[in-house]
Amino acid sequence: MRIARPRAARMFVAALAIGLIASGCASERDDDESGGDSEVFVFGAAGVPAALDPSLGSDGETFRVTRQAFETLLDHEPGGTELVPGLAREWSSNEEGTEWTFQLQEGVTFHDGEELTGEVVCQNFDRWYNWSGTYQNTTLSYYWQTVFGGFAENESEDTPEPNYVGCEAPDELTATITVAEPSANYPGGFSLQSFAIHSPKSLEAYAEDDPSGEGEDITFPAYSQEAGALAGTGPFRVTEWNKGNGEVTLEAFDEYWGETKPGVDQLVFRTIPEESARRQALQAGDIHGFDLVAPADVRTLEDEGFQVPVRGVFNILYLGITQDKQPALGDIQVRQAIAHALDRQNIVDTQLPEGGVRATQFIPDTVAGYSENVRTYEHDPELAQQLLAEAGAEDLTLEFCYPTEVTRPYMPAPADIYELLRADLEAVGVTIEPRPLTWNPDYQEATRSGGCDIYLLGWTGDFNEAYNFLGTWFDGYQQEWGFENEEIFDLLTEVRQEPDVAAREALYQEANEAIMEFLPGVPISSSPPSIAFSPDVNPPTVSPLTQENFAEVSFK
Amino acid sequence: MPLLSVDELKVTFAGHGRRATTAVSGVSFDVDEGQVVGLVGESGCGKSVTSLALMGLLPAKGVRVEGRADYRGTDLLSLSPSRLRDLRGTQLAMIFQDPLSSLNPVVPIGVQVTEILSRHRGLRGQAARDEAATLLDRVGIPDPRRRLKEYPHQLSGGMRQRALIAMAVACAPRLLIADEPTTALDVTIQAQILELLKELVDQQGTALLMITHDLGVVAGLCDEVNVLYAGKVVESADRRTLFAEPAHPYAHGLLNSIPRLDAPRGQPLNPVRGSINDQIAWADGCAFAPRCDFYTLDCLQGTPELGPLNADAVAGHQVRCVNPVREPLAVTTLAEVGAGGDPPAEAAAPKGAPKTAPKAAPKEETSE
Amino acid sequence: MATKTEKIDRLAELTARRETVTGGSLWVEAFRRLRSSKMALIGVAIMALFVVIALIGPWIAPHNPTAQIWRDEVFTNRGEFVGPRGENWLGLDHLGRDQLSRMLVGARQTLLVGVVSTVLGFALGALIGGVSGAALAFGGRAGQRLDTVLMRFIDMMLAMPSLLLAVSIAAVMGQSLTTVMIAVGVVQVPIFARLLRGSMLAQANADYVLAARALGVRRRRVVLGHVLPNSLGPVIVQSTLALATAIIEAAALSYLGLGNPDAAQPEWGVMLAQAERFFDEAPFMAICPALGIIVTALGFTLLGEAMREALDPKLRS
Amino acid sequence: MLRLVVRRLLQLIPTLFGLTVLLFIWIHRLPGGPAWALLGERGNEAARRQIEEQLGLDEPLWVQYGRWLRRLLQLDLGNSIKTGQPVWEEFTLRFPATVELGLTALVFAVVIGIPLGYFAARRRGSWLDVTAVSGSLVGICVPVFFLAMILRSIFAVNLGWLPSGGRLTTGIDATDVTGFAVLDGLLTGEFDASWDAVQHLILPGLALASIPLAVVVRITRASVLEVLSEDYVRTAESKGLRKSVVRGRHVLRNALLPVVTTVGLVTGSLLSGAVLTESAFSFGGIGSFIRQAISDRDYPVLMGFILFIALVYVLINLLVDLTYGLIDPRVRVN
Repeated sequence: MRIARPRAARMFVAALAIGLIASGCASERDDDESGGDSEVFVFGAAGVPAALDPSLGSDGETFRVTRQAFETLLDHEPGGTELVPGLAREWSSNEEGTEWTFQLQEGVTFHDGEELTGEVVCQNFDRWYNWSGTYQNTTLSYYWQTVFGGFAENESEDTPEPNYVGCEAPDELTATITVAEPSANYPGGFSLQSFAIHSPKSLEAYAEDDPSGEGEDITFPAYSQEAGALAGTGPFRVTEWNKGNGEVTLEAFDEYWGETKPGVDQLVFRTIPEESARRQALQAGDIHGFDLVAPADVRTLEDEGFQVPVRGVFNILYLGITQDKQPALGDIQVRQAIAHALDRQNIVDTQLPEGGVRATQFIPDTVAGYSENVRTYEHDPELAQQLLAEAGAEDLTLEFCYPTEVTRPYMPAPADIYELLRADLEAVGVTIEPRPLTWNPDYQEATRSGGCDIYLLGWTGDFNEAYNFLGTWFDGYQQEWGFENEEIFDLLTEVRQEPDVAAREALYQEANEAIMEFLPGVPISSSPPSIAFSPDVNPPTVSPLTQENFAEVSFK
Repeated sequence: MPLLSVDELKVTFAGHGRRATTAVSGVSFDVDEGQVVGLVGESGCGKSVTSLALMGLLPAKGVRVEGRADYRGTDLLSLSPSRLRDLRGTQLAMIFQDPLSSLNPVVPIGVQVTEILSRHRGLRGQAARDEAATLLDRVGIPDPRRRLKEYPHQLSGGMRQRALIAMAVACAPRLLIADEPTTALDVTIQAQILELLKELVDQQGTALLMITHDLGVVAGLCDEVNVLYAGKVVESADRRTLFAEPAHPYAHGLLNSIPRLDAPRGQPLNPVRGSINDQIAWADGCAFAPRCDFYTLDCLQGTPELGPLNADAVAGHQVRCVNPVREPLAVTTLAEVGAGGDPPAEAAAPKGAPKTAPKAAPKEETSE
Repeated sequence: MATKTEKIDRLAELTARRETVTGGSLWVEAFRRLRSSKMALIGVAIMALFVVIALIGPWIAPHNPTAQIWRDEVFTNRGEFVGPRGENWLGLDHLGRDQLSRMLVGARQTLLVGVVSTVLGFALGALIGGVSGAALAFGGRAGQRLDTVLMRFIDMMLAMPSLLLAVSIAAVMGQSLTTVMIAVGVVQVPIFARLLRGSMLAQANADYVLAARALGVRRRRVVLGHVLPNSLGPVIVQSTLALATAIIEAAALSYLGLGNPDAAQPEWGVMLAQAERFFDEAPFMAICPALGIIVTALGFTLLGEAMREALDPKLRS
Repeated sequence: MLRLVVRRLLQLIPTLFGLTVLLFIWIHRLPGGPAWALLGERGNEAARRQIEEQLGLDEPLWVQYGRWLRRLLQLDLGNSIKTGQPVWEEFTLRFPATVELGLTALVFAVVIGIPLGYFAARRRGSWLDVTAVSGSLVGICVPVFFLAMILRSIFAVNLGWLPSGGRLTTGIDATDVTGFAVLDGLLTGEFDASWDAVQHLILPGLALASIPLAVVVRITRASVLEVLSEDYVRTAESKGLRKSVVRGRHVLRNALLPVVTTVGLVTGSLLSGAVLTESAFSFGGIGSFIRQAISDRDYPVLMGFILFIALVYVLINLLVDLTYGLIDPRVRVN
């Protein structure tokens, strides 16, 4: 009873809509600044940000929001993938690529009035390095662990060894970051939102509340769930996160240091999970733009006068093949047969949004290291059948996994793409056992643990470095591929330690050729996720990395 | 002229998609001011339908009502619904068979009584409640004030029937129709209710149309009796005559079937054989023929007429039969059932029900 | 002078003639009412049509429903679809397959889902309901306790939003036609259980049962021989209605992406769910299966309602 | 009344215990774990192990249940694995939306349904009756999400009369007090906000109401028909009462009894519809949240939700019984 009564009481209250009493749990809200006259730009996002502190983020929805408020040492050229100065106006490294020195911009002020100095940069990096407890969990520190390895004191044997050594600030506007091993992740890694620079005041505030280490929960620290303490250097500053309505509100930051000053007073990211709901919200004028437009809607929107700028491609969709589950797949001829059986061009023509291209290798052509002379596999059913015959696998049966209820930037409609590929494979006499799985977690688990013969998966690059693609798959044995191939593995290990960019590019090309020779899977396509804006706004320069800068947005 | 004279009342049910069935096929009888007229017959013979037809309570759809029913010169059957509403409760009132189902379960007795007062006598608020209380008191409900607040399910069967009666007589109607008012009640209470009815009728000079299958009731109450069979009056006479010399085989059978207390043990009862179901359409002949001991082929020569038994018959003694029964019933029987002007159960209910009712009340409570 | 036999015959004849006028037994009556109700007729008509299509659909389908024959004519990425035309009366779907053929073949799957899941729900529900009804009515104290437990369980199932229940079932079992059937079927269980229990209790207090028990008829006989058979009426009616619900629930599951994945077995619910994405560009793609589902469901509902009214003694005027 | 509530809740406890045990086992049987749900594309085996370690998912089930129960006794439902926020907060965040939606649907169902059903019964066989009956039949047969789809594309997109989704127009002045957007507006005097919230409620409300409305219409109609044939109505008529009195006091009041029960049952089933409607109108309520939680294997959320549902269910039944008692004296006495 002691348990039931109070909760029951509260429930009862809620049920009767006398919420006042329950308001203990409801967040106070006040946005008087958003008076009618001020210009509000509303953008429809597909998902809710995980946190407002980019250091804890690992997904696009989080970064889309934080990117407007936090800036990184290095940045990408608008609409491109080349590294350009960010908070650092110059950067350089030593021969070995273990010491990275950044010359900071002058007169950069944080939202809370603090100044940007080399010291501040170091404080930020040291904070990440010294993370403990829940912070060391991959969900909170994914990018740190991938780019800089582990922490000062690792608490789990699953955490990698730290590659970060330390950071000095020889003078006001210089910061030097030292790492143990050179890596292909540098300097590209410094452009990741996760390593955006926070105000020192904020850092103190963060230190106040640790994520509840209590027992078994992984909890985002309270500060990262509200506007409060967060202060970056970006053109906007976060003023409110209304979780009830799934809205994050940002205000223009008047003392912004950069050239592109914010074009609107207020920027709102509203979460609208349903694809069609997003479109209709735009059509109904409730929002001024949204990302991940369904390919089918692009034409309709354009006809209705909406702007649908085409992004460059920076992702790859591939047909994964698990070799050690189904022995036949270990046979190169069978894999080639599959490659020849697939009519990938048809997918590009009928399924993918404008700008989509058929892939010839595991990286898009926008990435340095793309090779023109990899072995290609044309659509050729006869050849495919012949190859199968030679391999003695005429009556091949494959379990084909595909994800349901999800759309990915590289894969607008998984079920449809599966359908098309299935038809192709069955056309050459392969029997297909469909195995649809919900994207999270079933599909992830099944594919990663090598539970499927063939499956659809893809990748969107974080920064312009082929390793960011190839490294994630082929740097060693992985269950999802289930093959051993020293040549490929060695190439990638070599390239990882190669400090020289030019040298790396050559190695990547070599690797790509080797990979396409061995054909561990079939790269299908690269396609840009479409983004749409209402006619009455000047949209931002669209970016292949989906790193649009909303400061560029303004009303016509 | 009579208060109410029913002439060739005919009620036909034509349910959707089903063939028409005639419930009442031409019933005629008169009711004079202050007179108590009985409408007797076994269940399914059309008694209740007749009463409902007179009150205009039959559903509008799927029912065809023909004939005339002159009440003080106006034909009830052709009255507009609204005029009828005004008559009901004031001029005509009705008491129903099952008191429980006839009372609204979710409305306090008080309201159910006062609503009629406010409708017809313009009584409101306290005045209405006082009047209701006096009414309940008159029908012998103890502690009326409290009862007013109670709900039907809190009352005993007898109480409920009394309440119904209270509503019926609330506006001193000229004609009161009682449809099997006692069948749902215990014998002891039956007697009290009948007594009460009789008294009220006497006091108000209200005419009472008593619909029943119970000859005991008839004997105790009625001046005139109409025996119904298959939707037609087969015999009508004043009580004494009917009980003395029932001419129609059916009426004869009915009276004969009453078990006699003084009958020697082992003597067989003699019920009317067969059931209401084995009958033939009046058009083809006498509906009773199949069950009739005196049946001849003549019975099947079309509908027999309702007419005087014979020249020397008692005035108003009419019968619908080709070859009526001649020999009267054993006189002793009559003495028992008919001769006495009082109900057989008289002993059970001493005179002046109202005064004695409070005494009776507890008895009833226990009977629930 | 007429002979006795003549008299009898004459009477018999006339009596017989009259019999036809008055109504017969409850069931005969019910059936007559059913026949006379337009609702029922329409319902039966729709049902018949649906079943026929379900049976012969695959043979009358003009094209292979799963072959992407016209895949090069449909461009979902440009919102270019092929509507009804001579070759394909109902147009093509988003992968260049013939809609009409898919509708025809899909009818079978749809019917299958409806029937199997309903049967499942009926069986389980009837079992639980029957047991607890019998237990409560004739099981004494222990029976009461059993009944309480079972009913608590049923209550909770009722409390759990049916769709979420189905979703979680689908999550456990992985996606397949069977999953859909089971998920939808399980959702029906509590309804059937409560219904049967209810009407059994009503029957248990009926005079004839009391009489039977007074006569010392063994409990099992009473329950199985009298109570159960007489209680099934409403449950059977419910199953007709349940069929309709099942078809709709199945569609809802597909909408949530948990429908039958196997493209070799087109199913209306899945078709509708897939077409939803292209509603603005190609409404016909959604409307065909939608209408299919609505009309079919309507058919079953109409029949069920008509049956209920026919059997309901209260509504017999 | 309070005693009644308390008794009901006491009765609930053993059931809840059994239920939670069952469900704990059930949902932990869901294949895959929350780890992958958290990691998505970028996950790997090591990370998965790390997470499950931290969540204590590697321990035996009964230990985990024990832990959960212990926290429950401290009135702590734990934190959502996916969002990392306290489950209770997640609920109070989304519950109001669903309640608003549900109430709107109920209001539609009752305010339209009862009169419609009543008049349909009174004019049995008339065009009104026919349309009401057939309409309600169709209403039951249209898949909710399809209806939502149609409504949205007609009224929001093509006609532009109503918003296409969400709870409030972005940027409107709305102070969040209780989480009930409409109520808040009234409390804080921001009536435009209330009005805005109402507009956002109409379409999803209608979509969600379709089935309850149909049910209410049919039950009311049937029940009125039945009551019309009752003896006490005949009695009332025999008293020559005015039509209004007979219909109001004697017919309608009795006819409402079954309707009340039905409304109660329907309310329970609203949550199912909410799952579809909320996702169709991106109306951030509890329905879509739970649906997500299931596929995310967000154990604490699911467990919390079960308790929550059980309580809501009991409360609804309680309310039904109380209302019933108000109308029907027979129940009141017993």
